[in-house]
Amino acid sequence: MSQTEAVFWFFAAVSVISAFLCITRRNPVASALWLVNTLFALAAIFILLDAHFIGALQVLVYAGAIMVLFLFVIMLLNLGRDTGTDMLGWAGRIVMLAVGALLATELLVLARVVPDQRFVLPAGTLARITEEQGAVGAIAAPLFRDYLIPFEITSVLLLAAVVGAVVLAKRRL
Amino acid sequence: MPATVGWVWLVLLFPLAGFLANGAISVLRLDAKRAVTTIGVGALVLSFLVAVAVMAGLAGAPADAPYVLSLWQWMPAGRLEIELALQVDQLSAMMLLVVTGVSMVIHVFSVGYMGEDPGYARYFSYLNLFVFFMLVLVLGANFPVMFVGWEGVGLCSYLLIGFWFENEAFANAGKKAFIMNRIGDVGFLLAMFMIFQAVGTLSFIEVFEYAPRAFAIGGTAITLITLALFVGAIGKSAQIPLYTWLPDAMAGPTPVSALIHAATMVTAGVYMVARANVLFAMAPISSFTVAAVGAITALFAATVALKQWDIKKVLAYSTVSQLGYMFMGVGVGAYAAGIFHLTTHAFFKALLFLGAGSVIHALHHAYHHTHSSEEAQDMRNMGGLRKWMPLTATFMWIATLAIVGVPGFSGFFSKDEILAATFARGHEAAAFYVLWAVGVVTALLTAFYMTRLMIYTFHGPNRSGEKEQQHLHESPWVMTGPLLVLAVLAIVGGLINLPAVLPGSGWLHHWLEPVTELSAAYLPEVHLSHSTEWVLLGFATLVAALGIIGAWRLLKPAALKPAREAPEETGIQKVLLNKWYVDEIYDTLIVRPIMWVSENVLWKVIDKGIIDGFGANGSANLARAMGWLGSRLQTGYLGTYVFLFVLGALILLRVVTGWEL
Amino acid sequence: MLLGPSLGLSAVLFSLGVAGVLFRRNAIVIFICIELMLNAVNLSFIAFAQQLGRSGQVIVFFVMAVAAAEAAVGLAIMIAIYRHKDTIDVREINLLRG
Amino acid sequence: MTPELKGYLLVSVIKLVVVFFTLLVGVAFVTWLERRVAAWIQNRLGPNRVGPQGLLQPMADGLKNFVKEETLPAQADKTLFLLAPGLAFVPSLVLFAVIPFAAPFPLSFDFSLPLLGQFAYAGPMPMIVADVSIGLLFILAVSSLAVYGIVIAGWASGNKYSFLGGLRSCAQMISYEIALGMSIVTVLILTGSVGLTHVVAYQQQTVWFVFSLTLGFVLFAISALAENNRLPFDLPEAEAELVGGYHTEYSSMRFAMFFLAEYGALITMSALMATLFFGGWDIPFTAWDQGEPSVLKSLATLVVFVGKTFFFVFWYIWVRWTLPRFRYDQLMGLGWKIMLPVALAYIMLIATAVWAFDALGLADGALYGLALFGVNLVALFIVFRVLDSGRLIGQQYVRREGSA
Repeated sequence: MSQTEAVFWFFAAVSVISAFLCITRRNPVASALWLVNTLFALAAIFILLDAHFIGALQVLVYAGAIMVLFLFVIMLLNLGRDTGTDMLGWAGRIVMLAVGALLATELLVLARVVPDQRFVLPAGTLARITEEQGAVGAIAAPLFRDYLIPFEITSVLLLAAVVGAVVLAKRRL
Repeated sequence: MPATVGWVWLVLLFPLAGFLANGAISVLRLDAKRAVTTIGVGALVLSFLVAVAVMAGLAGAPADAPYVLSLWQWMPAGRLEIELALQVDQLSAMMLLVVTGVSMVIHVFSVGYMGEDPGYARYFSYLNLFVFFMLVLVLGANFPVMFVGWEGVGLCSYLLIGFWFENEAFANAGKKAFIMNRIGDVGFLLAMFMIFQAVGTLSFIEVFEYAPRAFAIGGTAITLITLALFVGAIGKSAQIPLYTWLPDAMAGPTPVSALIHAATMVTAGVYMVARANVLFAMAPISSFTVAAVGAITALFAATVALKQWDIKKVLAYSTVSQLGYMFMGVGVGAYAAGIFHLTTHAFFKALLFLGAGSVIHALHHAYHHTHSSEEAQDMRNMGGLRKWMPLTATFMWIATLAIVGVPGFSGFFSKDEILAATFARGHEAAAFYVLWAVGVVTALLTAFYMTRLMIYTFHGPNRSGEKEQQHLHESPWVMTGPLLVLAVLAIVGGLINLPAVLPGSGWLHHWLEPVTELSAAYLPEVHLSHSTEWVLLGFATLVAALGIIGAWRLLKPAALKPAREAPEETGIQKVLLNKWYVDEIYDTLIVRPIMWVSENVLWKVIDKGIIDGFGANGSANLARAMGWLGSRLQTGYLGTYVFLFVLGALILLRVVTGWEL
Repeated sequence: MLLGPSLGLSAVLFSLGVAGVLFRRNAIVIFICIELMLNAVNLSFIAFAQQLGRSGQVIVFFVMAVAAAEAAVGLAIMIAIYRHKDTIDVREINLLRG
Repeated sequence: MTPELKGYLLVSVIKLVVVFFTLLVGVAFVTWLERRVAAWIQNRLGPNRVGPQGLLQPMADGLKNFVKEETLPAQADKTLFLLAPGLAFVPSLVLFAVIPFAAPFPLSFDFSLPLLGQFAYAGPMPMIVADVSIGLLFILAVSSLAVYGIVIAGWASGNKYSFLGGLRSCAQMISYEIALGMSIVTVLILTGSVGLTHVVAYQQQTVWFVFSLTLGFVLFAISALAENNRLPFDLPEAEAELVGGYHTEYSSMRFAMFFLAEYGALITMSALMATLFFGGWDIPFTAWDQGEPSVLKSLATLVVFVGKTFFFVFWYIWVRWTLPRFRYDQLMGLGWKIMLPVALAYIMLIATAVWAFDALGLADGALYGLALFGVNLVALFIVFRVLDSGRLIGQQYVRREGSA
C-alpha cells in the first residue's frame, strides 16, 4: 500500500464514519457538523485525486458557505433542541438500512467499471497539467473555453436562486 | 478599397439612427415636430451625401471585383456561413444613389404633405426604417442579407399602407400587401435553399462565380431556382398574378406611394433579377417567362388604367404596367436597359405621384374647409386645376411626357431601349416579336391613359364645386420644390444612357458592364443595325403621339359629371372599371374555397373533431382518468414517495447491471 | 490510480445519503442528506476526471454552483413552510395528498 | 520512507512547531500590547506591575485562567459547548501556515539517527510552513471556517444573548468574507497565481500592491476588521446590547481560548495584509534580499516582516480605541450595499486597466504599478469624494423634516 493509498483509505474511513453519524444523529446541528466533517474528508480526497482547485472550493463553498447557511437556518428555526427524534421506529430503520445496503451493493457492482482504455489519459497527466498551469489555470482553461455557455447560464441560475430565495423567505417585500 | 467606399455602412447608419430617434419621439409622444423634421430629413441628406461619396469613390477607382465590406459573422452553422456583409459594385452603387436621392426628395415633400398629421413622428420613423431596409436590400452581399432587406421593406410597406389604421379598409389593404408579399417570399426562400443545396454558399460573388460549374445551362435545377426567385420578384414587384396588392396599397399616404410603391421597393424584384443576371441568363426558359409575364402584366395593367377614376389608382396601374416593362427588359437579357428604365421610372413616377399628392392635398384642404365629404382623389371631382396649380400642372405634364415616351424626355430612351432589345431577339424566335408588339400596344395605351389623367385633372371645367374653388391654391414650396427637382431629373435622366444611334455613349450600359458581363457569355449576341433602330425610334414616337392626340380628341372633359352624379358604367367600360374583376375572381377561386375548406373541413372536422376530440380533450380526459387512478396511490407523505422512488431506482439498476454480481 | 476505491467510496456515501433521506423526517436533515448524495456524485466525477480529463472537474464546479442555488432556495422554502405550519416535519407537510 | 521524505517531514515539523509557538507567544504579547496602547491612548498607565513594563502580565493572566473554575450552563449542548473554542482557535492559526515570513533559508543536511535511519534535505528552505499551490484559496477557505466556532459557541450556550451574538457574528462574517475575497481577486489578477510566494515575488519585481491596488487594500483592511470582529465592527460581543456576546457563558481556559483565537486571527490578518499589499518580507528600495539565500538575509527579512506585521497589529489596536461602534443595520448596509458593489466594480476596473495596459504594450514593472496607482487615485477620489462624502451609511436615518 503506497502512502497515497494509505492517506486515501484514512480519509475514506473518516468520510464514511462521519456520513453514518450524520444520518443517525438526532440533533440536526450535529448532523450538519458531521456532514461538514465528511466534506473535509472529501476535500482531502479530491486533492489526492489531483483536483486541487475543486478541493479548495469544496471547503470554501460547501463547508464555508452552504453548510453555514444550513446551520444558520437550523438555529434560526430553533430546531436543534428538544425536538425528540425525527427518525422512524426500529422496524422502519432496519428496513431503510436494508434498502440502503441493497443500493450500496448494486452501486458497488457498477463501481467496478473500467473506463475504455482508448480514452484513459496516461498516469499523472492531470498532475502535470496542474503543475504547468497552476491549480486554477488547470480548470480555468476548460471552464472558460469549452464550458463558457454553461458557465454563463449558471450565473443566470444563481441570480434566479437569489431572487427566489428573497421572495420566499422575506415576510413582506 | 477606396476610402469613401468603406464609408458605405454610414449610408445604413443614418436612416437607422433616424428611425430610432423618431421612433423614440413617437413612442414617448413628445411634441417635437421641428426635431422630427430635422432628424428625418437630415438622416436622408447625410445618407445621400455618403452615397454620392461612395459612387464617386467607385467611379474614381473602378475595379473588376465588387468591394465587400464584411461587418460581422451572422450565422455560422456547419457549412453555412453567412456574414453580414455589404457589397458595393456598380449596380448597387447606382441603386444606392437612386434610392437615397429619390427618398430624400420625397422626405422633403412629406414635410409639407404630412405636416398636420398627428402621427408625424411615427410617419417619419417608418419612412426612415423603410429607407434603411431598402438600402440593406440593395447593399446585401448575399441572399440572406438581401432577404432581410426584402422582408424589412415589406414590413415597412405594411406599416405605411396601414398608416391610417383607424380606417379598416386601409388596414386591410396593408394586410393584403403583406400576405401577397409572403406568397412571393416563399419563392425567394425556396430559391435560397436550392442555391445553397446546389452551390454550398449564398454569397453573391461566390454563387455567381461557381454557378457555371454547378449548373448545366438550361438545366432543371437552374430553371427551378430562377423561377422560384422570379416568384419572389413577382410578389414584391406586383406582377401577374400577385399584383392586386399594389393598387390597394394606394391607401397609404401619397408620398409613401411615390417612394415605396413606385420608385423603390416595387423595383426590388427587377433589381434582384438584374443582380442574379448570371443565373437567369443560364436559364433561357425562366428568362422568357420573366419577359412574358412582364409583357402581359404591362398590357393588362395598362388596360385597367384606362378606366380608373381615382387618380392614384391610375398611377398605381401605370406603375404595374411600367414594372412589366422592366421585367420584359431584364427578361430578354437587357439588364442595363431594365435598370435604366428603373431609374428613369423612379424619377418620373415619383414626380407623378407627388404631383398627384399635391393635387389631392389641395383638394382635400378645399373639402376640409367646406366640410364636404367628397372624394378628394376622384378625377371626376377635379378638372381645370391648372388655373389654381400652375406649377403642379407643369411638372405633371413633364412627367407625363416622360412616361409616354416623347422624344427628349427620359422615358423615351429607356422604354425604347427595352423595346429595341426585345425586337433584336426576334430573329431567335417569333415570340419575341409578339412581346415587342405587346410592348408597343402598351405604350399606346400608356400615352392614352396618361393624357386622359392630365385632361381630366388639369383641363376642362372645374367640377369640385363652387364653394370649394375659393379654397384651391398651389401647394407650399416644400412640396413644389421636390417636384421641381424630380422634373429636372425626369427630363435629363435619359442622358445617362443615350443610345449609340443618337450621339450618346451609353454611359449606364458601360457602367454596369462589370456586373452584367458575367451573363454576357450565355446570351446571344444581339445587334441591330442603325437604320432599324431609327425605324424603331420613329415608330415609338409615332405611337406616343398617336396616344396623346387620340386621347385629346376622344375625351370630352366638359361632358364629365362629378362623382356624386356620375351614371352607371356599362359593357367593357364597367369591366375595366372593375379591373377585369380580378379581385372577385381571386375571391371566388381562392379565397372562398379556402374559407369553406377551413371552416367545414379543417375547423369543424379536423380541429374540433379530431384534434380537440381525440388530441386535446381526449388526452386531457385520459390524463384525468389516469390521475384519478394514480391519486389512489398518493399518500401525500414525502417518505413514501422517496421509498418508492428508490425501489424503482433499484429495479432499474438491476436491469442496467444485469443479474450477475 | 484510485478510480476503483473512489467509486466504491462514492457508492457507499451515496447509499448512506439515500438511507438518510428515507428514515429522517426533518426536512432540513433530509436536505443535508441530499447534499451528501451530491458530494458522493462529485467524488465520482473527480475520480473519473483523473482518468479521462478535466471536464469532470468542471462538472463538479457546476454541481457546486447548482448546490449553492438549491440550498438558498430550498432553505428559503423551509423557512416559508415553517412560518406557515410551525414545523418542518415531512409527516405534517402532506398538502399534496390526493 | 526515503531519506528525502523523512528530511522534508522533519523540516516541516520543526517549522510548524517553531512558527506556532512563536505565534502563541506573539498572541500573549499582543494582549499586553493592547492594554498598554489602550492606556497610552487614554492617557493612563495600563498594566505595569508584573515584570518590566508589565511584560509578564499575560503570564499572570494565563495562570489565573488556568486555575479558575470551569462552568457548564445547564441549558448547554455539552459536546458542542466544549468543541466550540477549539473550532474557533484552529483556523486562525492554520491560516498562518501559508504565509511566507522571510527569504529562503540556506539549509541542507544529511545525517543518520539510530532507529530512525537517514535524514536528508537539500537546500534552501522556503520560510513558509506549507508552500501550497493554492495559497490564496486556502486562506479564503480556512477563513470561511472561522465562523463555525463562534456560531456554535453562541448556539451551544443555550443563552439567548450568546445565541444572538453568534448569529450576528455569522451573518457579519459571511457578508464581509465576500468583500474580502473580492479584494483579493484583484491581487490574483495582477499576480496571475494563487501562491503567496508568487504574490511576494511579484511585488518585489514591481511595486507593492498598496500602490497598484490602493482601493483594494482599503477594502481588504475594512473587511479584515469586520472578519476579526474588531471595532468598529465588534457587534457580536457588543457589551451594551448582548452582555458579552457569544462567549458570555464561557469561563476560565475556554474563555481564554476565544481570546487566543481572536488575537491569533488578528496577527494572522496583519501578516496577511503585510504580505498581500506591503510586499511581505520584501525590504523596500533594495534588491539585496532577492539574491542567493543566506542566513543574514533570512534574518533581516524576518525582522522586516515582523515589523510590518507589528505595524498592522498596532493599527488594529489604534482603530479599536479610536472609532465608535457601528449599529448592526449600518454594518450590514455597509457590507452589502457598499463594500460588495465597490469591490465588484473595482475588479472590473483593474481587469480593464490591466487589459488596456497590456494592449498598450506596457511591460510589467515599476512603471506598470505606477500607472495602476494613477488609476487607483482616480478610483479613490470617486469612491470617497463623490460616492461617499458621508451619505452612504447614515442617509436613511436622517429624520425627515416635519415628521417629528
